[in-house]
Amino acid sequence: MPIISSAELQIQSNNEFFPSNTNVKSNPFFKVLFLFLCFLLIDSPLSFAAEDLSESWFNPNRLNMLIFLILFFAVIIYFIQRAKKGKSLFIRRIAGLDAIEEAVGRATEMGRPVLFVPGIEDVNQIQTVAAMIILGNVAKMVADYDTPLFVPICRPFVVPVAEERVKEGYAAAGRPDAYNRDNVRYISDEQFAYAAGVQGIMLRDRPMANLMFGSFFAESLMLAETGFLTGAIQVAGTANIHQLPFFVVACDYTIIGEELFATSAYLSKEPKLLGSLKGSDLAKAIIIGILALGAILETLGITQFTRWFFIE
Amino acid sequence: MRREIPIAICFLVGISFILEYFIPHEDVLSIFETIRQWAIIVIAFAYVLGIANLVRINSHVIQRKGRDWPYKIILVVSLFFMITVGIIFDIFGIRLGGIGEGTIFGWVYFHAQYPLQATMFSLLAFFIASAAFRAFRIRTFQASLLAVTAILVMIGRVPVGESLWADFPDFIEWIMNVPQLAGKRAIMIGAALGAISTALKVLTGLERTYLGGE
Amino acid sequence: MTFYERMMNLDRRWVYLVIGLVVVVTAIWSFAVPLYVTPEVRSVYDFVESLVPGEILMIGVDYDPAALAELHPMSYAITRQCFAKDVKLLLCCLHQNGPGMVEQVVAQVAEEYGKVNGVDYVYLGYKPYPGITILAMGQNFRIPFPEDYYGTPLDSLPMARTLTNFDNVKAIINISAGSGTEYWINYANGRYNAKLAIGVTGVMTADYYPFLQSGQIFGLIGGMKGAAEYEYLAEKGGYITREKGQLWASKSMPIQTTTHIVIILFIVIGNVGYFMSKRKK
Amino acid sequence: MGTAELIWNGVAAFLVMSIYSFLYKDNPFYKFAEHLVVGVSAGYFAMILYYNAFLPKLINPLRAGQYWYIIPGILGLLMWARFSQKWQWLSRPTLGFVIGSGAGVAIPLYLQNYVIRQVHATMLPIGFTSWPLITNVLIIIMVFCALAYFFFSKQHKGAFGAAATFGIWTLMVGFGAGFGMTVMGRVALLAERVVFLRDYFAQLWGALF
Repeated sequence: MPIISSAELQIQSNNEFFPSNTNVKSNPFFKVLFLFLCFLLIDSPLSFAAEDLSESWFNPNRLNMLIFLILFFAVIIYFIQRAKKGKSLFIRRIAGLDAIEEAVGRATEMGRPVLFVPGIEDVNQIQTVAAMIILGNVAKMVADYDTPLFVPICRPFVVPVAEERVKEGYAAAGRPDAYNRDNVRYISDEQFAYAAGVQGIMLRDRPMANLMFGSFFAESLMLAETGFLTGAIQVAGTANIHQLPFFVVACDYTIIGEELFATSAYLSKEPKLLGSLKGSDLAKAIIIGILALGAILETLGITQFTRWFFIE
Repeated sequence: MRREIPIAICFLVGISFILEYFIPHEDVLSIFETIRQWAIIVIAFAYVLGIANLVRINSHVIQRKGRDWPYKIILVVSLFFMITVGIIFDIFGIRLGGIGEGTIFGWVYFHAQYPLQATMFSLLAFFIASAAFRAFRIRTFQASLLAVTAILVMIGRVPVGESLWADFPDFIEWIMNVPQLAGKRAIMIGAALGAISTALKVLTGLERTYLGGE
Repeated sequence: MTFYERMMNLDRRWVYLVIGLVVVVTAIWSFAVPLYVTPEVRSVYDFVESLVPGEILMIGVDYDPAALAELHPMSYAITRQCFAKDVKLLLCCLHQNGPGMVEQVVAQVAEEYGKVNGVDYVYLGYKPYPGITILAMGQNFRIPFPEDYYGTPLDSLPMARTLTNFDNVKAIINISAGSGTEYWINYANGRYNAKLAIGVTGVMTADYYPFLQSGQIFGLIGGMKGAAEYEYLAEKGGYITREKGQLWASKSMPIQTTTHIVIILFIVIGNVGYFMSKRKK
Repeated sequence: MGTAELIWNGVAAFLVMSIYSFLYKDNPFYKFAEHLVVGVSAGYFAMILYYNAFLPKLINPLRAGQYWYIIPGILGLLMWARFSQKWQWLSRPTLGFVIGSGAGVAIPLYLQNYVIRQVHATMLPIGFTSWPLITNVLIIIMVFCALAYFFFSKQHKGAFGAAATFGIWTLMVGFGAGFGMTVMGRVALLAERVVFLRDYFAQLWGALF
């Protein structure tokens, strides 16, 4: 049942960019980081003068954004390539994954349906894409058992993607026959009409596992409270900060912010894509370094460093 | 080819939108503006798929006389009723057709859809109370932090706070501006990095599961 | 089941019943409550106060009737304040269920102050997809809105003739109940540098403090309480009066007070039950 | 108030109470209201897209001779290939277009608004001599610890684990605050509905007696 074996995770205890475990001097990333920080200590060239840019081909005030963007892309791609080459990357197990497996496992044990709610935003929202990646893997978990997987949908554009993901999940588990197209249901674009429809499924189909991943708004608490009422195990994940309190209060397990994307990376077909988690971790480490340095320099009255992070 | 072309399109469109961020030239901006308008059109076409899905699934239930089938008839009829009075009447120039005030569509909106939506929304007043009652138990330290902060902020949102302690509103401001803000900021930074790397994987075709199987 | 266990596992329907009763009862017997004005609300009020006659303020009204209770008081108070000061208004609505409602607000207040459509205010109307629409408005209001809400071409409206994009308005106040606010911050402020303040529902308020602190928005009116604070300032400034029934949010504060107290009591009851039944074991 | 309006408002009041009946338990009235709201709102959205997207953004430009609008028209039509099992792969270019444009627009803006701007706003002068400076220290420490919680390549153990735990406490305080801030708005919605029902019954009473 576990979708990712520990072999795939390539667990290894040493870490690449934490000084406690590696030799700082020999680590290429510390060199890059050091050079980068030195570079930023040069006075920022961004003048933010109010000039007319409607005829020019580059916005000089966004030079800093260009540098940060290229740097971040490079880090992500570098780690993905590294993972592809088979270098071991340690990634801790994400608790949210266990929660999903446990919920689905319990539902299939009891022969009750699984409900997957992919948020209420369109497929051009990254959170919805992440939800779709998770959906395919949930379908794979459910496929072996004859329990239905209901996917109510709020935006028509998500319907084809969800259908494909579920179908593919069932096929990957060797049960293409078990796929029922009628279980991927478009309900309504209107937020509360959608919530009413999903509540209806919860009350009458009595799913045992409610998985809610994606971009949620006010309907989050309606779904989570109704789900609680029906006694389902609920796992929710969103990067919409305003709805996290309600999921935390009413669900059994909540996947917070970046963990949603991490979970989807874990579950995506290629475990190698986990390299991106490593890249994003390095970015966070750099951000912490920058914040500390920035605060110290700001305290000393040196503002040129901070100015690099100013965006008009 | 069935996968490469879509991925190529995804990549090209995505990269050009990233580049557009750095190009202030007005000609470029107006081209991109047009492309953004295209996205709206494409999404409008997809709506037909949504309606078809809704009608297909519900008519299956009605045909089989499945559970709650009479209610499914209400659903399908109300859907087609809205489309008929909104578009068909308008095309044939029948009075009270179209949308806006003074049309059948408008009446249904103001006397059925709006009250239904607003009432669904207001159910949250009850749900938030029952969720608070059930979940805010001082079981663990984390749960206590959650519960105590919620109660303090709730007191601070109503004038009771000031009568208990004159500086209460300032204290709530402090909670909002220090721990609340710091937590949000960290989630925001992390989630944005996660979203950007997911977006990058999608653009470069490393993550292509959304396209479905062969 | 012991008394304490029953206290802890009270059926949710009792909670619902008590909440419902408290709201109904307080809706009938009202009482006055005092208020404290937060700086983030005051800064919006002070900004509008600083505008001189003839200057243009833009208001993006992005909510539907479902959020009317919290946000209408803000729209009314700000619109009244502007018209009383002869500040011109540019309005648009980026929520699909809102356009008719916004029209009612602006038409009603314009009539109170004898303001003329096209001269003293322009109402652009509705377009779907807020992000795309806001980006387009940053270029030129005419891209998404070649005509105003009433179908008049923008160029034939005297006030709109001089308007190109966000550069022509002093600031934007976005009153919103949805994700539209993110787009206003990201695009109108982020991309086009427009000065921005927001009025949002209570649930969204906490989310926007980081933007307030980082200076992306200069003011924040949060939910019913923020609206009540704004009404308090507007009443002191003489823009709205209690006698004409123009203070909505302030009137709803008693209901808020009682309901909050009841919910806190329920939490206390739950915890007492929890501790006592644990101690017995 | 005319009889017609009284009846229409009566319909609205009936629907409002049908929804509230759900609070007791699921029942035929709620089922009726639920299916009605789904059907009506789906039809409503069809209208909105027809009048606000399809007509003005596609048909009118095409009529005006802007033939390049045929491109989104074709991309849109390709979505309809989903109706056929055999040809449904044709819808993929459209999918690529929509997802690509969403991702492309999001990347620079997420980096700008949720990362760089937030980093800039957190680089605050620190110290222990005055309360605002101490508050700044607290903000920075809390941001660090909460970020530590989101590290995936290190086990939450030892000093790092302690930081991550403090980080999750910070998040919990934030969530509690978010919850507390919201109660008011939700109650406001209920109050608005109660006032609607009160006014309606007052009118009904006046009309009947």
